[in-house]
Amino acid sequence: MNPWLHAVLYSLVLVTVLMTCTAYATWLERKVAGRMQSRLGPTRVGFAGLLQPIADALKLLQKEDIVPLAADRALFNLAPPLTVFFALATAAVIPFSPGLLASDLDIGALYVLALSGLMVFPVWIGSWASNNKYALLGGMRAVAQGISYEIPLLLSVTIVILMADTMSLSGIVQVQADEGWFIARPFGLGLATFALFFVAALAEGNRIPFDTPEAESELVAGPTTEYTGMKFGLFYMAEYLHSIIVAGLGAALFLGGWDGPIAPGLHWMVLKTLGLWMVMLWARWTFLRFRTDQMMTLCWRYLVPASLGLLMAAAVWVHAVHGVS
Amino acid sequence: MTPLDYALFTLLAPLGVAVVLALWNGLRQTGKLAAWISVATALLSAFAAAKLLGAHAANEPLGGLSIPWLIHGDLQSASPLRGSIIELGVRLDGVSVSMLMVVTFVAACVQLFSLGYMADESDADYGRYFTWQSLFLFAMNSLVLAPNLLQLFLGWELVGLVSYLLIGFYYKKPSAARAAVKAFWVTKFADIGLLLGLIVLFVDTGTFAWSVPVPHAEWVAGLLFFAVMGKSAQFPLHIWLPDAMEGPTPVSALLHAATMVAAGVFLVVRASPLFVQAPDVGTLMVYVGSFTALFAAVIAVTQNDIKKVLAYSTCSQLGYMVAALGAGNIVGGFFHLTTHAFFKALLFLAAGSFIHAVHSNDIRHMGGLLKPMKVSGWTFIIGAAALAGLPGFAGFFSKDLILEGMFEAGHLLPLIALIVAAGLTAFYMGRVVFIALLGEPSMHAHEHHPHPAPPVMQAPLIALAVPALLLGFGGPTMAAWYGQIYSFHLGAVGITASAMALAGLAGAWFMFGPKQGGAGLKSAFEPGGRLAASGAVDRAWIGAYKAILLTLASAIGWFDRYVIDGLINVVGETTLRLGQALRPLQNGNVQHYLYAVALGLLALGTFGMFAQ
Amino acid sequence: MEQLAFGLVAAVLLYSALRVVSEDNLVHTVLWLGVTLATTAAAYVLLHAPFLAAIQIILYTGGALTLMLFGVMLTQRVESVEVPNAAAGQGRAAIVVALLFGVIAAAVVKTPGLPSSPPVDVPVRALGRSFLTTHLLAFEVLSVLLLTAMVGAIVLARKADPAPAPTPKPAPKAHDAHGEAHP
Amino acid sequence: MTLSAWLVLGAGLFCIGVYGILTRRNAIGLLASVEVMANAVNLLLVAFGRYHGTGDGQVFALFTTALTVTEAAVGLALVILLYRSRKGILVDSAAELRG
Repeated sequence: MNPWLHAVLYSLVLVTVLMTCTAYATWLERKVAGRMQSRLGPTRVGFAGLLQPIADALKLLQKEDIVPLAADRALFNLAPPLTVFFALATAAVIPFSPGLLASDLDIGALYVLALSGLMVFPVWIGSWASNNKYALLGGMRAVAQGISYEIPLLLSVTIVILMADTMSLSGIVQVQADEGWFIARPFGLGLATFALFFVAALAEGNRIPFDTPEAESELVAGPTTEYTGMKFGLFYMAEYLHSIIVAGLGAALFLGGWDGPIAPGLHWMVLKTLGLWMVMLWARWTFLRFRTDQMMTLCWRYLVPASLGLLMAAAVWVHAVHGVS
Repeated sequence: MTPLDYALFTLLAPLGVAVVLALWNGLRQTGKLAAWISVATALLSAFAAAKLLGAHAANEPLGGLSIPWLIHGDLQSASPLRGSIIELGVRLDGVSVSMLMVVTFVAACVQLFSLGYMADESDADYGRYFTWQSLFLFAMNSLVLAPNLLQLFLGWELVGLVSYLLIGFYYKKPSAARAAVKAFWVTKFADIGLLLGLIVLFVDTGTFAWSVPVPHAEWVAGLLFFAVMGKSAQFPLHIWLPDAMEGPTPVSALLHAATMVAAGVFLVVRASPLFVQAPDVGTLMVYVGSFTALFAAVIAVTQNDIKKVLAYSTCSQLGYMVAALGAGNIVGGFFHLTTHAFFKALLFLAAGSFIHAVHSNDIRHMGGLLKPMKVSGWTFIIGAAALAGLPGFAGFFSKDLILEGMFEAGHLLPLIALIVAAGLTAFYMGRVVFIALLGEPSMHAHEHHPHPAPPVMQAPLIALAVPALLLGFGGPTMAAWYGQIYSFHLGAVGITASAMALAGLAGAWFMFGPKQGGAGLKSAFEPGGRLAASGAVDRAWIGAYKAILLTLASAIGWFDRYVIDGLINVVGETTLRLGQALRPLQNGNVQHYLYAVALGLLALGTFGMFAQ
Repeated sequence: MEQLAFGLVAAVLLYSALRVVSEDNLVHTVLWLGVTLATTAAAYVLLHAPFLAAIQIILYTGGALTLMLFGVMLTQRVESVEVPNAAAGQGRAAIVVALLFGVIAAAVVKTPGLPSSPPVDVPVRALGRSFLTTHLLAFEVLSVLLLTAMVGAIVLARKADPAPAPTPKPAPKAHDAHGEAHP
Repeated sequence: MTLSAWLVLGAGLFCIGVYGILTRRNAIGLLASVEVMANAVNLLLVAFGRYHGTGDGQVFALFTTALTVTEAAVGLALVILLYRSRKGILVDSAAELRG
């Protein structure tokens, strides 16, 4: 098949599937949250509330679209679609099974990191364009948090690249299929790296317990304060998309991606992604929010040194096992 | 465990202990626990070194370790100079194994001794002391096991650092701080030679190996020898060593008598293939070494501070070694290095226990200490006999080997100097023994009720006394490791030297023996010695420094005043006028400057277009 | 296909750069700069340097641009959107720049023998290798520079020196501090 | 594409940056223009490297990228300092050195 055609078709399918997943992720989250709090969650719309996401979407579409008078109109409207765009673009290189990915970039891992670094921009643009103090404070927090936690995130992925000796995500998964998952690397190296990655990714995605930019209790809703209707919906969607993709990335980088016995690769990948995403939910409904200064302390005083140390340890380990290549 | 594992243990265990103690404040400040960890590591290291030595004695293959560290140039290139790999690693052979044994054994003894000696310190200081001791053990071992000069240089600088830290251990005392700085400056000044030598060597050969033909061997050897003069306290760079006695006495025993100062000698032994290529430097070494031996011996006679006597004696003995190496007598120099390490460490430690007992460094404050302090006293006497070269003791054999070698090499004047120095050695050691140990108890000593040292301090003394007594008979084995044959025979030179030693001892007996009772110095050496000891060499250094610098400065000053200033005035006047004219150009607006840049770029571009 | 991509990238690049230098609103300026930088990354992809493209985005857009936005925010009062970004002397600047561009472009056109088709690609692995061999010194110097810049930026931007702690008076008998030290 | 096309593109970008530094009066605007210029140079480096078939162009571009980011950090620190001492970031306001 023509590679361009393949890319276009695949992207269309991927976007559709991911969007649907995102919609049902909200349902799943509400169900899980309900169970964790001894409630039932949505039950009214459809069987076991299965039509709830569609009802939500319809509700959001009906809402009035308000743009504040003092806002920077162009940027204000640009921000929400941009977030969704960046979140979706990340999905292009996630390998769902051997050969099943939009583009097998040589530098797939770096591509993901680059895009996740860009994720702070729409948030910041939205917050600035709103011309609202709460929004701007939230935006500043988001940017500070984003660029700070990008460092441990980058370093943890660097460790994976070092161990896999390739930057291609499908290559990384293949190495794991051949030599064992990275999370199981000896001396707790893999586990520690994974933990680092997971914490940094949570913070990078502004997930609880690192959701200081939104912080409903102090900043109302941070960057999204002034947004209404479907624009808010887009922000909301991008957040879920991002968290699902991060879970997929974690599964590909550390948990062996599509590698698994008996069942086809795609099943394993989806299972692992879902599992990791559930862990995120678990964290979300368990922990309290950090203070902003605590977040910075955690990143700069603990995670960054720890990731540097891990990187060195990994380098020594790789050198010991493989020698100079 | 392979021999290599033992060697790595002696290297890495002390490093680990030092790092842990340095970083873990809580552990270090317990004092006692930190000390015991350090001592245990040192003892285990000594044990490992002994196993290693045993393996070597049994002719087992020792192996070695080399890790490629830096790659430079093109390895595929045909030219031998255009590419090589610089390695870090461990080199195991007769020299490094026996030196490792000496270092770890003495270090273990000294650390054990320090447990008692430093017991009066606060817990934090106690911990700090042992942290540095462990660091020193690592540094010295890495120097000893170095497979090339670059790694040796790293160890060399590291021991220099630890030396600085330990001399300045009582850093609150101004004199100790000053002594530490002085030692650091003088040895770093000398280390410039080592660094330059390494650079010349690398430019010449593209490696840091010591066993390759070097085109500029004279330069390399000369520069390395300059560093050796600093580290091994050869005249006139010896001035830091007596001051270094401000450090705790066990430190003096380990660093400034047995091991660190011997690093210079060790360097020459290691790099002997290189020194062989530079015979002129060898001759220079013979003369510098023998002069230092005699000079320091004369000064030692005049000192009343027991540590100063031993310090100058160290200078003197290092002079012997340097002279021997200069004459190409590698085995002699290295043999004397090993024997000297044991008996000098013994002497310092024993002296330390005297000082501990009477709270004074002055031998006139001691007197009659043999009676209350049997173990320390007798071991001191054994050490003194070994140092004086009395027949049968360790020093006798090694010194004899040096003198015989000197005789065979045909250096007669240095030989005479060394023989005279041997007599003086016996004289000043006799003086110390007769005054401090056998003489009348002084009032000062009486006040402090000298009592026997605690067992933890006596054990190392006894352990060190054994090699001081017996090691002399190990010479042939050591020589065999070098592929040389050495069997002891008493020649004319040896008899002369022994006679000189006995004569010196007799002289000391007549002047300072118990019958005489006095502790004053009735000696022909006094004027010269006192002059030398009063810092004449230091002043000479300062004088030379000032003379060169001041002359240069006044010449430059003249040039500056009349030539430069004249020019400046002309330029200044011009600038002033120009500046007045150009003032409006600088209006503080960045954009205007940027315009200038852009227009300049435009002009350059246009010029480049049409210039072709 | 390649011509088309080049044309697109060039157009976006030049347009966004023009907006960078002509935009009145400072935040818009910085965001247009972001577009310029991201498009440059696309140009790198066209030049078969994907690694550099990713680094460009991570470092520039993620680093420099974020810093700039922070700079804008910290130097303006947080509540104010109005950011003066006046320009001056557009006319003469335009003339100078047009001349400059003419000279450079003419130089490019006049130079004979510029290669017209690229040879083989350079794999990322080779880049990494050349960092740690041929360009090792530059690499190390760069790390020192980064450290220096970090320290410098912190020193420049921090509020003020904290009040110096009162220096303790020297103990009256310093030489007695460690009791009976016997060297 | 030919190398000349890339070179002309780079030159155009660079000249736009020059225009920026000649007209901007705001320190951050200046910094942004400088970034544009540096970016143009980087582009040229990569293009040259590509058409000569060596990775050196990319390596240089990486170095200059890091350098520019460093410069941005220090520059912004200076801007903040400027703002603190003058309550504004127009570069004309720092004119004590006027001759």
